[in-house]
Amino acid sequence: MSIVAVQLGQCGNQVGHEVFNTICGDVRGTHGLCSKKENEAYHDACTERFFSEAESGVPVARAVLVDMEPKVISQTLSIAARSGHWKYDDQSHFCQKQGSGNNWANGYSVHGPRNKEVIMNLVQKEVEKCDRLSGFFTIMSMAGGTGSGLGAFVTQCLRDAFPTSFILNHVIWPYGTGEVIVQNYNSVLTLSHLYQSSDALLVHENDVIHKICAQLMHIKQISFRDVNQVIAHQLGSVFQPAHTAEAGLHYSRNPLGDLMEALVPHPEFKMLGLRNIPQMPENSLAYSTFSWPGLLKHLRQMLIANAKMEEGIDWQVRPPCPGSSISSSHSTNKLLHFNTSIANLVILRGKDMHSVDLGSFRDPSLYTSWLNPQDAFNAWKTPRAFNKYEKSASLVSNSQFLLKPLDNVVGKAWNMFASKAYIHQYTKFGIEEEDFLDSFTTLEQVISSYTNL
Amino acid sequence: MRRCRALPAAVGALCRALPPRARLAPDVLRRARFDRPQATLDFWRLLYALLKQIHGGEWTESDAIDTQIRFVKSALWYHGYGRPELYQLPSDGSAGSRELLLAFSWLLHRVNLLEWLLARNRVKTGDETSVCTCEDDLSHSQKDTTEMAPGLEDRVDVRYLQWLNGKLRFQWRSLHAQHQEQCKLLHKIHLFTSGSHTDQALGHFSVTETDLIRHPENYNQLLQHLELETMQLEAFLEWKQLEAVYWQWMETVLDNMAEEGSLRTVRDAPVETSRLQEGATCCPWAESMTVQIDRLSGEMTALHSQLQELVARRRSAWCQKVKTREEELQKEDFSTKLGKIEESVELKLLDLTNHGAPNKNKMHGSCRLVFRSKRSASKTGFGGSASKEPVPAVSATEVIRELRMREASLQRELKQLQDECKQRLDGIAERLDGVICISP
Amino acid sequence: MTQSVVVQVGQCGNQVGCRFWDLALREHAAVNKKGIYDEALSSFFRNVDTSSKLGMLLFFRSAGDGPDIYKGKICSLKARALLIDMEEGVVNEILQGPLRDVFDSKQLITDVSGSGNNWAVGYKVYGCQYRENIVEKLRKTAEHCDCLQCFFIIHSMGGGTGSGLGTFVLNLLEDEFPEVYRFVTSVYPSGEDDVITSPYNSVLAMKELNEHADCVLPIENESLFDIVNKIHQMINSGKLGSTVKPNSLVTSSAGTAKTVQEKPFDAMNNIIANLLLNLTSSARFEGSLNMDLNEISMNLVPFPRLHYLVSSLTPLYTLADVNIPSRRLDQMFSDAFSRDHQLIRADPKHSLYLACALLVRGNVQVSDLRRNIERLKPSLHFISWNQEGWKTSLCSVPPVGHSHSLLALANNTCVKPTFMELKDRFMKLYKKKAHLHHYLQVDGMEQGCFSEAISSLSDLIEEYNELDASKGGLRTDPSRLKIAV
Amino acid sequence: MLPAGCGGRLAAALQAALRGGAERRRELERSAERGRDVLWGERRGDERPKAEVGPGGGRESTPSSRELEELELLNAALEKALRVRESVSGAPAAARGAPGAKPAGGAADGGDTGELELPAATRDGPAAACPTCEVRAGSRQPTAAKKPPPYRLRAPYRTDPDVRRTQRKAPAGRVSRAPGAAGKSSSKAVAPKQGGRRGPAVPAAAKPQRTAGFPRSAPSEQHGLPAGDGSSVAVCGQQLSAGKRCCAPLRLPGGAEEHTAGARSASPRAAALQEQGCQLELPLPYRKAHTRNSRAWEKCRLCHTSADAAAARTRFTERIQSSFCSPTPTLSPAEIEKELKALQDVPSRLSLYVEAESADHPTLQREYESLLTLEGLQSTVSQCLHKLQLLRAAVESQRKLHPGCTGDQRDCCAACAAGAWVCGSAGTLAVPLLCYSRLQELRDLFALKLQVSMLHQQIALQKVSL
Repeated sequence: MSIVAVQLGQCGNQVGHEVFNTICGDVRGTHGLCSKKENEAYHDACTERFFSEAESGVPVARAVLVDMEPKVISQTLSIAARSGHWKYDDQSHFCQKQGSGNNWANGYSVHGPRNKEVIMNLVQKEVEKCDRLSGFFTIMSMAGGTGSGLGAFVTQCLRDAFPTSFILNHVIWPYGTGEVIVQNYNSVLTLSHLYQSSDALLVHENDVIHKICAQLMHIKQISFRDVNQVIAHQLGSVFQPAHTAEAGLHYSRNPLGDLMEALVPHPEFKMLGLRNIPQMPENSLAYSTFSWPGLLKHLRQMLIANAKMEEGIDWQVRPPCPGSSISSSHSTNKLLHFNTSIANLVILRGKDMHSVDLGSFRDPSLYTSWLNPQDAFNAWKTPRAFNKYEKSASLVSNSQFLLKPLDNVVGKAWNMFASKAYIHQYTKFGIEEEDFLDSFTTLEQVISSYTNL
Repeated sequence: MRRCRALPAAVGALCRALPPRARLAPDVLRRARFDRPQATLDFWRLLYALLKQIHGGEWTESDAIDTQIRFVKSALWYHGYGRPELYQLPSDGSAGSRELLLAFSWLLHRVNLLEWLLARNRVKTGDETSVCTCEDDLSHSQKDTTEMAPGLEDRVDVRYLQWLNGKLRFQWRSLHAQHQEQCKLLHKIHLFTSGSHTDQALGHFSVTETDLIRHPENYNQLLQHLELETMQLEAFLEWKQLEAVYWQWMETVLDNMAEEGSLRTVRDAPVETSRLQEGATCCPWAESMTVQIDRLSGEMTALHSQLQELVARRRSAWCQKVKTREEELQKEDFSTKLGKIEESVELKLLDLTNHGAPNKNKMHGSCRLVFRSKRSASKTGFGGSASKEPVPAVSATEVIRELRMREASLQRELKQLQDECKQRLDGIAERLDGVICISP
Repeated sequence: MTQSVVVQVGQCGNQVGCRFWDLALREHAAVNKKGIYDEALSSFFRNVDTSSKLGMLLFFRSAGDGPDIYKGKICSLKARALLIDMEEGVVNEILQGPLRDVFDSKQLITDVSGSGNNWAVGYKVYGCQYRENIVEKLRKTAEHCDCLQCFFIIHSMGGGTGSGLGTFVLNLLEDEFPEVYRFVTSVYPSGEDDVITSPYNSVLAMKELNEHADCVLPIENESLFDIVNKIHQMINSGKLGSTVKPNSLVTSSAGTAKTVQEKPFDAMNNIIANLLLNLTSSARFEGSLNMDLNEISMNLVPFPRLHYLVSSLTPLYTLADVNIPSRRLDQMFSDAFSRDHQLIRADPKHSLYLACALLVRGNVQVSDLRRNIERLKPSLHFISWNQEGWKTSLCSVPPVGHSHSLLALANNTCVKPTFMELKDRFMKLYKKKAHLHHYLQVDGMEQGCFSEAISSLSDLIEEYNELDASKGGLRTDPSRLKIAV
Repeated sequence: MLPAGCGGRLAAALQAALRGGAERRRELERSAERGRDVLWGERRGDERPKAEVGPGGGRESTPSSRELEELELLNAALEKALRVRESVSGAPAAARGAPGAKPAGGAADGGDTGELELPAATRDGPAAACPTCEVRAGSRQPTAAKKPPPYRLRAPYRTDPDVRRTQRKAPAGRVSRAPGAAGKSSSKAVAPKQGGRRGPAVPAAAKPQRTAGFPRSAPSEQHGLPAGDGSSVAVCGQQLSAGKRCCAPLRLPGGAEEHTAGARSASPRAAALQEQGCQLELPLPYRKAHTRNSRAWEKCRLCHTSADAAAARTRFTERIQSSFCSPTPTLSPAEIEKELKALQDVPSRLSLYVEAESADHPTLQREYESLLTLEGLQSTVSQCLHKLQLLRAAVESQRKLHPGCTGDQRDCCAACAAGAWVCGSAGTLAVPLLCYSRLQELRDLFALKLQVSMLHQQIALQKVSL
């Protein structure tokens, strides 16, 4: 069982590199705090998931690097190789000379078809290295041109070429302002296209991570590297091996499939958010102790109050009374802040996790009326500590948490679209106004579905 | 005199050739011959165990005797056993051992019982896979009987169904990945152990065999099973030698019955059938068969009328053309050409009907997977010299071709059903104005 | 990695170009300490020394300052440039100067008679006459690139050759290289320009810029002059004089033996050259947030004709104390939006922003960027549908002698007054039909050209007017699509 | 939006399908685990699950203790017989046991040479695989040098060596067993004759040529040329009586690996099967059992019913069938189902033909051919329709005969579960082989099977929702 990562564009490549770095660091670390046997099993499962082994003995990331511009890839390759602990395959990358220029249409309609064959060949080669392919993990931003446009195209190609594989798109949601001016257009086009071909979209908002860096990690001058490291940590906390309820003593061999089955079987609800606790600077860790009930209490409130980190949670938010009817509860002001879930997955890592009571996540009032908690809630566990945190919990949630950002993006893009600004840049590459309209329709449908949970 | 000694041997061999679980003491047969009630229960159990295996069910000792008896009767009916006396036997198993002996003997021949059981229970040391899709048919026809979970009805949201459906879709994908891995592993093992197997026909080890080499201490049981099976096979061979004795003996049973007058002939038994007919209205088997036949004949009829129209049009067009070019054609010696065409079409159609007809030679059940690289395949003369090759073999390409056809036809059936469903939904949606329906 | 070709036309264009190549070489020399011909270097230079198989070029001396830094090895580097002038003076000067080795004769097109400050002569006469020659040389240059992304045209609007032949070349590029971006750096004449016909030339050139350029970076001589003057005042007042770095942004022409006082144009031209360097830095060097050249027009040009980007460079005055980061860093951002730092006389803060890009170089992180955007946003007016119209880039390589720098590009209606002023000056002449005959006697030049040009300019101004009008009005969002449940 | 009640039914059906799928996945996971274990030797220590008793174990009944006892006795008797035979044929065994002199490259035209290939391969194998073995193998078996390079299949796959594993402790059990392994391996000298290819062989006959395979597993204190001497026979006897634990030593060729490397710890995990796979040999008791078993199968397969038996059988059947209630339906339910299933695919197959013939044809001949084909198809369809009618009638008559329908719906269903009967290669008493020649073929095969299976399910579900 292996996951093939596809890193797309500058953002995708930078984040992807940090993810492999984090995973490798976690596995190599001596912080496991578990039995030797457990640690070995963890190590083996992780290696099989993310790395193939080269003759040199240095693990090789199961990844395909794609960018339309050479700078980032060459930088990424060399940094990885320099670490000495892992590297990328020398052959498994592709870049062109000229970027997509923040133009989704350029990435999707020009670069995509032009380079499809080469990219898919690379993917195929990587796939053949796996005994069992669990699926693809594509990492991309939705603001730029290559990650978003080419990313959407490549995802589509993956879906066509591997109809029975799982595809999880990790999408970096741009800062609300300041990265790319046409980011809302690009986002709308990306999300709507991914909604057709991907199985799930795991979203990280730059703004949120930035805040985590500032408030939890206490970083003064935050660089993209810091942001990416937090993202990588969160992703690692989900994708490192864990025991599912069913697999029993063995580490799950189907991480993507398990994740998808637990969270996104419904084709209309594919948006996943990720929260974790605790998160703090490394040097404070030594002075901190955590209790599982405390962690989970916070995590649950983060979920229902839609807080992205453990600081500044609104403790006033409560789940609606089971008695109140659904229609009336939507109108009440208090419940506007309540984040209704479709499904949640909690991952616990660290000692004593077996004794943890997860009952508070099985409360039916957390979930939409048409799913019962048995269907909607899952937990994975492992006694193996993750990344120096003696105990840590992560929550992957399919809930309304992205509703607001999504609504924002669609709204802003729609405003721009109404004044026809920048449209000529897209028509230049064959994306017409009608394509925009289709994308808007798709996303309005998604918004409406999530709103009416 | 010889027969006297031979009969116990034959019966003994027969009993030993039966699967261990269903094994019968030879004495039971002897007693049944005299219709002793003591033998009845043993016989019901035997038949139950055997038929249950044939029908792929799990054998459970705990099943109540009346359930067992009901099942046996039903299964015998299914195989076409028609002695009304059997069906009238009491459901507590208190009498009728001779009837059961007859049924058992009939079954023995009718469905090749022994051979069938031997093949089915074969100790599997190889990597096996089934080459047909019968098991799917089976599991899904059984699924229809699944009971509804209580209390589910009142809170089923379409979205919940979509959710479950999506989950199922994902599950299939995971299964696919698992299967692909399995293939890769099997292939590696086959490849790496190529040439190791002492059995030249196989050439390489199976997973079980390779595992056996690594952990021989875990395979005592397997060995014992193998030995037991060998003994069973030897008993079967013995049985085959002595079979005639048994059948002659069975005839004497019939003779006896005829003397007693308990063996009626067809002519004097119209009374009993009426008893069988009651309650016949609710037979779900017949129901489902009728539905299938209806659907099939619907499709056929449609095809038929389509063909009729097409043929009529073609024929008239062709006649016209021939008429206009008559002379020219005569010069070309057209009729011999037509003769040739007729021949070739006949061949083509023959091929078609052969495909369509129940293929007697079609492989069923599981086969041992064997890897033969193209090179070695030609060396062993696989396929080409079928007469020399003692073990029946089928190539993956053949099976794949068969499966592809099956896939296509199923796809078609599914599409038909979906269209039907959609039409129905559209019908409903038309009445509900302004609603967008997303079909599950 | 992509390549760019600089086409410098006319006296002004060539003088600016000269400064550009000088500074570009210095910048790469500072970054590329090992002297390897790398991708970054390849964007503006090609390496013609085929004998060096390793691609090694020891053209820099590590601490080498002064004219001798190029000695010897420089001969292998050739600028991706085309030098066009219809007089010989400036080009000859370059060919005799320290930069002579980066150009060869195949990159030059000169004439002796000049264009007589007449757009029509430049465009119609020389255009026709040199068309083949120009195309031929452009092709040669293009062939040396493996991925040609952008042409930079440097010219002035007031004269004859720069405006006339410059816009002709622009036209030509569109025909011959439709895929390649065309960025135009246009130096606009000041009101008291000594060329009488400069309003004609400018307006006629404007029409071409409107139609054929992807981006225009307008620069006004007066603004440059003001900036340079202010720097001098500060230096002379002694406040900062002692601490001004000898090798900093504006004064970096020290390498040539001439002083700032002796040749004031050099300082002004340095500003333009720096503008181009900073504009392309993120495409050339690595950084955590890259910005390719094609992203500039993508992000900053919402409507095809509104492609005039007002630029500002900082730090300009605060060169001395680059070592005090944080407060000065924020000051750098504030300055970029102040009137004093714009390269045209305009006040973006009080006009309407369509879009804005911040190109940051040096040791600046995304949090600095975010903090400053949040800080400055309230004081700026953005158009309703682009309230968050910020594009940013972070290039990790700072300009020579600095720890960081910022180039702000604004698509802002504040360019409008410049155009209106130009229009007024044009109309003053045109009403009197003054000097018209000089133009009309040129073959293919008709009066229609003037009216078309002026209406093109008026249309542009009108477009800006309409946008400005929306500024005061209430913001109403268009209603969204509705989904039936 | 769904018909009332349908939602509930559908949900139940979906849930059932999900449960079924989960079960299937667990099963597959187990078998994959086993495969991986075999391939990489990944299972370690106490994690190792209890070995399953062959894939057939599920269906096969567990033999009673009495039966097992019987078996032990039988085995003991067998050993005795073996010993006797061995002492008789000892001399020829020694003579034949000098395989080193024989060129192994000879074509595998007979059983003898074919078997000789194996030891050749094994002797050279370890040398190529690991240099440490080479020295030992060479010193022990000088004859090996004379041999031409043996047939050896090189795997095209590279499996990455796992360096990490070198630090791992070897499972204690294996280390402790290792010395014993070497000592006992000589017992192979009594290997019975292999393969079902030889004529009507005497069961359990010990054919000496099998000894050719032994040298590689012989402990170093023995000389290179093995002989089926009495001592090893004795060992074998002990082993068998000791409850078949004797197989342990035969694990890996050479035994050297275990000696030198302290079990698995020093050998990269992937090396396990890839490097030595083609030199492995099955444990003797298993080989014996397998041979006996497959020979028995072979005989059963070729065995025919004698003419008088067939006649008696037929007489009996006819007589009993004459006593069946009237009118005897022409087809049994089982046959009806079979016929119907055969017809199932016909419409789609035929429509494919029809579609192909629908296009216009350029030549007159072609047109005629098409016309004839269509007419032929038409008659085929008519035949099928007729057959369907017959089937319908048969169903009706069977419905009347159906027993056990006492009006209770559940009752009836339980009985009708018998309706579908498991297919099997009924009557063919042989292990059919399914041969594949490429990995891709295998993959396609499994993928298709799965796809068909899924379609079956979807159709079933779709039917529920109708």
